[in-house]
Amino acid sequence: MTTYPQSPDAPAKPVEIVSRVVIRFAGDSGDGMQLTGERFTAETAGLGNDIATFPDFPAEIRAPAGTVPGVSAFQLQFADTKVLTPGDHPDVLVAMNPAALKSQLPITPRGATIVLNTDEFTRRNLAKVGYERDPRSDGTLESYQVHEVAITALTLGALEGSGLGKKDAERAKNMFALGLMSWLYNRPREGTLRFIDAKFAKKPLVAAANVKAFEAGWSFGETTETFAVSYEVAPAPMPKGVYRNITGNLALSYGLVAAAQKAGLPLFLGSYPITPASDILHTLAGLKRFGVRTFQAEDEIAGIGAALGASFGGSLGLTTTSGPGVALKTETIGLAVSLELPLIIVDVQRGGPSTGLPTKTEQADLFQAVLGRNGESPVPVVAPQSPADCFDAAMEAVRIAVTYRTPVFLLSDGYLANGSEPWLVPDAASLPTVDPAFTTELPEGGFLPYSRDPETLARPWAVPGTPGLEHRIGGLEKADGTGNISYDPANHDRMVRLRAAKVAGIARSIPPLAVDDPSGEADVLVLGWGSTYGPIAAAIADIRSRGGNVAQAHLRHLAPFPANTGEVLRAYRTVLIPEMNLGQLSLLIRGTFLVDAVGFNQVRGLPFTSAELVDAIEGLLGNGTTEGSA
Amino acid sequence: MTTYPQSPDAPAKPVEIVSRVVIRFAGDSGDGMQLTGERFTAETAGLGNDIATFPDFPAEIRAPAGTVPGVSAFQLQFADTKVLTPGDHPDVLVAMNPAALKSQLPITPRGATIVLNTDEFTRRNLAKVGYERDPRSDGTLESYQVHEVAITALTLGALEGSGLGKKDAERAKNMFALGLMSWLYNRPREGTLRFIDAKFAKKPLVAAANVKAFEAGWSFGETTETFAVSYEVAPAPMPKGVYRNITGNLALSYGLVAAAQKAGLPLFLGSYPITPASDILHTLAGLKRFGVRTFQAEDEIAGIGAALGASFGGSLGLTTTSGPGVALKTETIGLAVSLELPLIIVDVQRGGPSTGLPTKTEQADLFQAVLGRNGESPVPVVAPQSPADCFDAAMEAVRIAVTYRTPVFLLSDGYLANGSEPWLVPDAASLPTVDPAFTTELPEGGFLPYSRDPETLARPWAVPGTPGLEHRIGGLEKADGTGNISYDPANHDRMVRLRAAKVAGIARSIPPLAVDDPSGEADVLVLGWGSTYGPIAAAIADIRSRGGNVAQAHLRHLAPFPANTGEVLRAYRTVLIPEMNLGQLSLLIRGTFLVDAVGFNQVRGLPFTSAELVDAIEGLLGNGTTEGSA
Amino acid sequence: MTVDVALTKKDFTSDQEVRWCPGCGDYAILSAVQAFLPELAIPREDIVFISGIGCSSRFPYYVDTYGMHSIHGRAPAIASGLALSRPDLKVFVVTGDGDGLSIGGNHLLHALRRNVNITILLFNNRIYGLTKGQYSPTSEQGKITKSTPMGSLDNPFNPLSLVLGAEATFVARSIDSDRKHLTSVLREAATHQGSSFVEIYQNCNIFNDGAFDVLKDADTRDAATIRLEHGEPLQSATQSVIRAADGSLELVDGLRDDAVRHDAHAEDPSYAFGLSRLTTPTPIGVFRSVERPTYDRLMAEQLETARAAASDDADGMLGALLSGTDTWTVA
Amino acid sequence: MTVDVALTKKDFTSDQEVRWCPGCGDYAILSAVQAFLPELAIPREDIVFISGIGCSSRFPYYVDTYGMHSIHGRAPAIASGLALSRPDLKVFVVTGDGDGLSIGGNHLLHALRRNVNITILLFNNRIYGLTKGQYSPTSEQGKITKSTPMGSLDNPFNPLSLVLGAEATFVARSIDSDRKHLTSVLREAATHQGSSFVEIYQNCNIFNDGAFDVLKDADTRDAATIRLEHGEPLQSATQSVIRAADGSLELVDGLRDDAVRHDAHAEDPSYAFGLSRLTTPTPIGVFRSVERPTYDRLMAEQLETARAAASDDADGMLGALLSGTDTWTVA
Ligand SMILES: Cc1ncc(C[n+]2csc(CCOP(=O)(O)OP(=O)(O)O)c2C)c(N)n1
Ligand SMILES: Cc1ncc(C[n+]2csc(CCOP(=O)(O)OP(=O)(O)O)c2C)c(N)n1
Ligand code: SF4
Ligand code: SF4
Ligand SMILES: [Mg+2]
Ligand SMILES: [Mg+2]
Repeated sequence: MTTYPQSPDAPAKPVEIVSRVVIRFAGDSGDGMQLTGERFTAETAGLGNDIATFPDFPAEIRAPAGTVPGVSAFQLQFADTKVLTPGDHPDVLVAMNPAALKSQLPITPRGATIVLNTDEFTRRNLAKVGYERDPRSDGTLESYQVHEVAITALTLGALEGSGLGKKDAERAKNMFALGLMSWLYNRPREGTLRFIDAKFAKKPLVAAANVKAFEAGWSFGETTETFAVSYEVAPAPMPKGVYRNITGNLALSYGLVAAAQKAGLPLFLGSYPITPASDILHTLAGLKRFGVRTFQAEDEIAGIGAALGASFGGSLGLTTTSGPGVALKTETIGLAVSLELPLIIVDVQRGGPSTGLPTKTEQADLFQAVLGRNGESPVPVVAPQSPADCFDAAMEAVRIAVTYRTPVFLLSDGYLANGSEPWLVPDAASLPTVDPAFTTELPEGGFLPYSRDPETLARPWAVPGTPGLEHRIGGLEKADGTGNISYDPANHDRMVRLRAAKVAGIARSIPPLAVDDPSGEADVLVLGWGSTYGPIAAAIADIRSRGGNVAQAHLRHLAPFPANTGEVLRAYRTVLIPEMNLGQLSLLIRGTFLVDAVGFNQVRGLPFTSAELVDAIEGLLGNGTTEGSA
Repeated sequence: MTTYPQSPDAPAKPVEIVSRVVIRFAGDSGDGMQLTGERFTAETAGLGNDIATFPDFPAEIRAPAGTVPGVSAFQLQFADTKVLTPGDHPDVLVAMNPAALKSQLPITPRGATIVLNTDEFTRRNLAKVGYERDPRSDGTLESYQVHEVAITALTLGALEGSGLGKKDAERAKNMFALGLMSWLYNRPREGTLRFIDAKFAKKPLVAAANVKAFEAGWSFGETTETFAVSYEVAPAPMPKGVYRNITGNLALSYGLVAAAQKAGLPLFLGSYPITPASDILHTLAGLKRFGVRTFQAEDEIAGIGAALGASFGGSLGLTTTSGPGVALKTETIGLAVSLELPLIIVDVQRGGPSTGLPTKTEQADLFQAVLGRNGESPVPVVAPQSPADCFDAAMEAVRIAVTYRTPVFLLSDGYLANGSEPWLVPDAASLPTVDPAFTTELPEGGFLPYSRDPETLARPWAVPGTPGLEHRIGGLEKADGTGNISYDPANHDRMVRLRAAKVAGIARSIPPLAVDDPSGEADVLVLGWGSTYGPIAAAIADIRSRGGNVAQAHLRHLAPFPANTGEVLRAYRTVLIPEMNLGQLSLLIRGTFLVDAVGFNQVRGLPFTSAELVDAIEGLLGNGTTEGSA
Repeated sequence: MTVDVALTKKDFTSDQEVRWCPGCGDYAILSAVQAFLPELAIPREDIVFISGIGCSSRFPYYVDTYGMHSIHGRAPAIASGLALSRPDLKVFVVTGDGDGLSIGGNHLLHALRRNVNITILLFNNRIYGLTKGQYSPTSEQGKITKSTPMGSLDNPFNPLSLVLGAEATFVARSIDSDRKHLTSVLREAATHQGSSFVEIYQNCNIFNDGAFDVLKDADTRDAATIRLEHGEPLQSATQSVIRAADGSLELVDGLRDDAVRHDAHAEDPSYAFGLSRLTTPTPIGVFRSVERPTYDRLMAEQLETARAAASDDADGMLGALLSGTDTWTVA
Repeated sequence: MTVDVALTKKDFTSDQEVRWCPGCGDYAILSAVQAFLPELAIPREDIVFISGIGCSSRFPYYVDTYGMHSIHGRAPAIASGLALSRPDLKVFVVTGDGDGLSIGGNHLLHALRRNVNITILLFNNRIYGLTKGQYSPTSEQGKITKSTPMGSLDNPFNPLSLVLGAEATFVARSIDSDRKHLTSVLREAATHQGSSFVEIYQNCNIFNDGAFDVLKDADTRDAATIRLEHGEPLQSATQSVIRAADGSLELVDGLRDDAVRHDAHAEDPSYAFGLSRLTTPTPIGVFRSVERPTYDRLMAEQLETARAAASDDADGMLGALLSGTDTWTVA
């Protein structure tokens, strides 16, 4: 940390420069912690720090106040260098009540700063979460830097005469906390003040109260003696351009809208709400000006059915869901495979099996996406690796679906969906396009709905309304070429292989699997997919910073794999596959390439910490260096 | 062939003894070929031959008369030695019309005997199937032994004065054909005569006509000069006991009824009709006297839901379907995994993807059964290897489900379902039992619905109606022990691993994978699963009969694999896995055991012929002998 | 969406061999539909038939328009997506009593309540034909079938009561063999704005032969049916329907002057519902036909409103969306 | 199935923390049900609550009987299997407007037509609570929610019309906050033989607050509701329902002598259907309650018949089955 001299109009207290900070806001579900975290993120993003965020909230709408299951948390990491994860553990914990303290303490490392709302530490509230004694005084917090702040009382004090009742006034206490943290980290205030004005435009009293609470928090930091210094985090070096902060669900929605527009196809979403995918429906429902149609169906089956019907009609059919919803869509995905029509199936994975852990993240739908259908039913699978990457992954999914006339899985997860990071906003005009290449004229020799493009093996897409190309398609096996029903054994074998070859052939259109192995001397390769990218990269950066050599590769395409995958894997002594499941990619990789990949598996509903991954990787490196010495 | 002297009351014509015969009856869907085949099978079984049958019919109820898609066929092989398949190709083809001839000729080897119903070879009928010239006279049948019989006319003639109209009389022509073939192979007549009487008990005119037609066919063989000799196939040496002929669907139904009775559990079937599984519903619906409840639900989801509800109530819940139905049941199977209740899911596989080839066989639902669910959702999978073996496989599925409190897949297929073979009827009293071990008393220390048996990891099964054990279960993640909702990360990881360990632990209760390798010198192992057993065993027998060495192993358990599987596989230079899919077991075996198994794959909707398998295996043996010489 | 050159039945006959059992009622319906389609004066390419699975659901293969033979029960959902995204098309759904009322019941009812612009033809043979004869949700209680050797236990649905309970705007019934009646019902159904539902009694001569004979046989049919005509009295050949004191519809002998006059356009579905409860004699014709905004029109309007407020510069609009309101620049 | 020791509300309160939002209408329903259950005089172990997914579907966790929190929409199917295989149990289904009418609509309607012996409580808050506020099949058209920022397009279901169209034998409606009324409806529903369906208007104070305020507020509720009592006139505090000339139910001002008298036992569902179309004022109470053989009883009878004809020697019977009639012996 560097203390640097104050500029004249700088705050009265000294400012320390720090490189990276992890803050965790935790409080009751009703305390507005998500909003607080999001606002702090927005302020921080505007400063040019790199950031990653991780909202962590319960499945209940409002679990009983003051209980551990009712705690809602928001964690973010920001830094003056690349940020790959929201941080393993908070440097600063803001705990709005005893439940928040109790639930978050296990993940808060000794030495961390804890800001407590002391007003909530009543005997009753303590008892509610099983604190027999007050943790503030029984030694529990001994090794932490604790700041006890009467946040509720101070908020109420600030709002006296605001015209709000006590209950309403109290609700502004998250703004007090935000103000305090904004001061502590020297965040700009204007954005938040503007945000409050906009949000409560119709309730000026509330708006004014929130502003006052925010300012009271700020002043509290500046004036009281609780905090001796404040901190600053310099901007991170980032490529030039215009940035915004974006969550995975939003980036994914925008990627689909952009891809559809670039393909000249109207987007049609048939969906049924389910956590953590619902926000995609909500976002797209607000984008009718882009010609996006959203249809909240009676269930998942109708959702995908409607999307498939729309694809038949020449729209880009899309359906969004999570694991249990995919289960229901299975039969219709099989139909789409047989019909060979473009269709995007977004699966925002959550904890399973069954209803499982609806608000937690997991990667355990990979088998379902790649293999989970009756019959030989190949479907390409694409996965984003970070919240902002959801945009590119969505565009890639659309490219494949439209080019190859096939349903495509886009496998996101709860961590990507709600997490956020800065995104270099692309130039709309230069986004890639994909040509739907509708058949519009009767070809010479007649129209064959199941003829194939020699390069892609894609069949023609001729939509109702096109004169002369009237045809019927269905889920019974079709004769090669004509598409008429055929029970011929040889034809069935041919069609099964053609469909498989078409999907396998997509590998020719995707970039080879890239390996990050700067030293060229690594003998361990860490292979990941999906949202584990950040933690893996952070772990590897950490290991390399201490002189270790380890290579990283990350799969965007889970089916088919990039053409060089086997080659890449075989170049390393050991392949480690960390997954938030019991080893699904591992089985596919082992089975496909006969490589003795080792899994590192956790199914905790939480992203990996990079520290866990460092341990796992170093364990293998250790093996490497002691090779032959056993 | 041996001609042996006639006994005094034997037919006038010489009788030749043959060892094995493959007959194929083929005609219009309305011609009653299935019935004909079944009757011939019954007569043949009674003679003590070993038999295997293969009905092969179209998806339509009655496809247009006289067309190729409308042809319905029934093939059987019978012999004086072990019969493993219905035969690759017919020795005798009975073709009731030009469509039957046209469609079956490609699979009928030169030199075979063909019995034609010449009455149907009209110009119009020939044209309908695209015969420009009459195949009887244009040389097409040159290399066959053709018997032209005016079956229709002869039948009508025999029934003159029977009181039946022409149309009804004509319908008896399949009995003429049956009579003729019964004479030709010296089958006993009594069974068929009794059968006809029973079947048409309410229509004596029709019964009499059918008997007459049958006898006319018999006499025709005996008296006309068309057939110079008749044949006899001696009984096959078989273990002592009482035998019956049985189809896979029937054996499977009986296995479930027997297992339920032996477990003291009422069987509850929740099902929705679908080919080729519907007959199980039909059979069980007729077994109410065994306390079997059958519920034809509104769809597959309700079918399995009702079954699961019944399991919750202490019945043995069962649902029966085919691939598209499994797709719909996926979500509920996940719930059953989470609830840890016994449940049997029968999947009679058919050609896919999607609606596919409803009446054809395939093995392409293996991925779906083993891996096709959201989340980590392990389900044991058991597969029968022959029609009669469906009985034992069903009993085994019930044992696992009840012992381990888990849904279990029973993976049959269309070939097993409708095919038949002789079955040594087991003694009902000595069938194995399984103890549901209901918890009926409040255990000391309270009832923990998610406590576990230390050996099996099974949880208690305490059913409504048991005082003091009231509890609630559901699809959200449960706390280890109590079963209360838990969002705790460590608990989730523990529960996911517990469920996986429970299913993996089933391997301890199943026999090791047995290898048939009489010489002990084979270096190629053929590994199969499900209905490919017969063709593989036939192929291997053939190879061995010619001095080749090849080992065979067949998996009854697809999840978990027997404990010694890896060891077995690694003992062979080459492992060949023939499957009626694109390599599903192959991927699982390769991924699990890192063995470079080679697939032999066909997706033709038909069982393998043993000749194809011989080629495939010998190709590998060849490699073996030329090893090092390349 | 109108054509100059008059089309004929032949134009709507595809080159696929029809594969129903000889004598199946589906043939008559197919023929009636093919003969009726030219009347609509809609080009073939603008017509789509979507079906589920079942004997009836083979229908689309035989009509030379666009078509999809989808999966069991899902045709209304698929058709909804098509009709919503392509309001320029004329979309038909063909389904069976199993396909449409058993596995697909929910989709059917939701499509009807939404009033999506599709014409639904439900071939009711009171049996599962394609799977060879199990009872269906319209089979009479006690029916002996393959899956119910001691008789079925289920009380059947009355399809028309069911769809009326689901807010259907157009509800009708006809019979496979009565080409003239069927055609007139098809005409009204196909030109109705919104969802129309037509139950067509269809004979399955293999598994449920003669189910509707009393409505077809020359000697019984006139007494067994009430032919619904808007404004005309509710009467069979021998009986009349009058309004009982308690408000219910009552069947009385004779052709009476006080017979209730049919009102297909009653806003309140209660009247049509009451009518749907009459079974012997069986009313055939249009039970209900009322106007309500269609889902696809409402959706199109929202899109238009949203687009009207939007810019013409597609990339500009997309750029603005991607940037959002909270950006910063790294220079 | 009756108990000696009287049970109390406390006996039906499980040890699980209730996790609805403070102020949610579900609390009142839970409390009313728990208080009512002792009345049934059925031991706790013979009672089962089965639910789907939704806020409402958390219900079983809180009632100290057997219970299952299943998956979205499937509770009626699961409960059917349980009730059919265990006619000795009292089975309740708890569902929501999304769970029961959207994804689970088909199962609900089929259970009702079959008349399986289950008591279905549908908590209608006209919104998806658990997924945080999308519109549901009972949301009014034009509703602005997270998934319909420009207003929903769907015409809602009328749940009671829908279930009446599906042949339901018991149909009622009540309100979360009216403990007395709710209890009386629960009583009739729970003792009905066969499927009973109760729609309970439930306030979601987070996503659809006040949806039923007019039926609850002391100053509006009497005029806004018609309390149904068998044999009593159909009247709100200020209006009466009379039979119009065309047979329909008509609302008129004042408490009139010619008000229609409620007949909950009318065989023909047309009367109850007509009643279900009245929305302002809103009828609450039992719309329809008629007897029809229950599915589980019919099933049990078939089993008994079949067993009566069978032998007592279980192994002997099984042996005969396995052998069939066509055996041969290899000696
Ligand atoms: C998911 C699924 N379940 C079951 C089936 C089997 N199946 C095909 S059609 C059918 C019922 C047909 O009855 P209906 O809809 O009345 O049509 P019909 O054949 O009588 O015209 C069934 C159960 C299937 N194809 N797919
Ligand atoms: C298969 C599946 N689809 C979707 C969901 C998400 N989901 C859970 S509850 C619910 C709707 C809840 O609405 P409602 O039934 O009205 O219950 P409420 O929460 O309002 O009581 C949805 C869409 C799910 N859990 N499972
Ligand atoms: S089974 Fe019945 S419905 Fe199907 S084609 Fe044959 S006659 Fe028609
Ligand atoms: S979201 Fe609504 S229905 Fe759900 S618990 Fe909260 S108030 Fe109740
Ligand atoms: Mg039918
Ligand atoms: Mg609701």
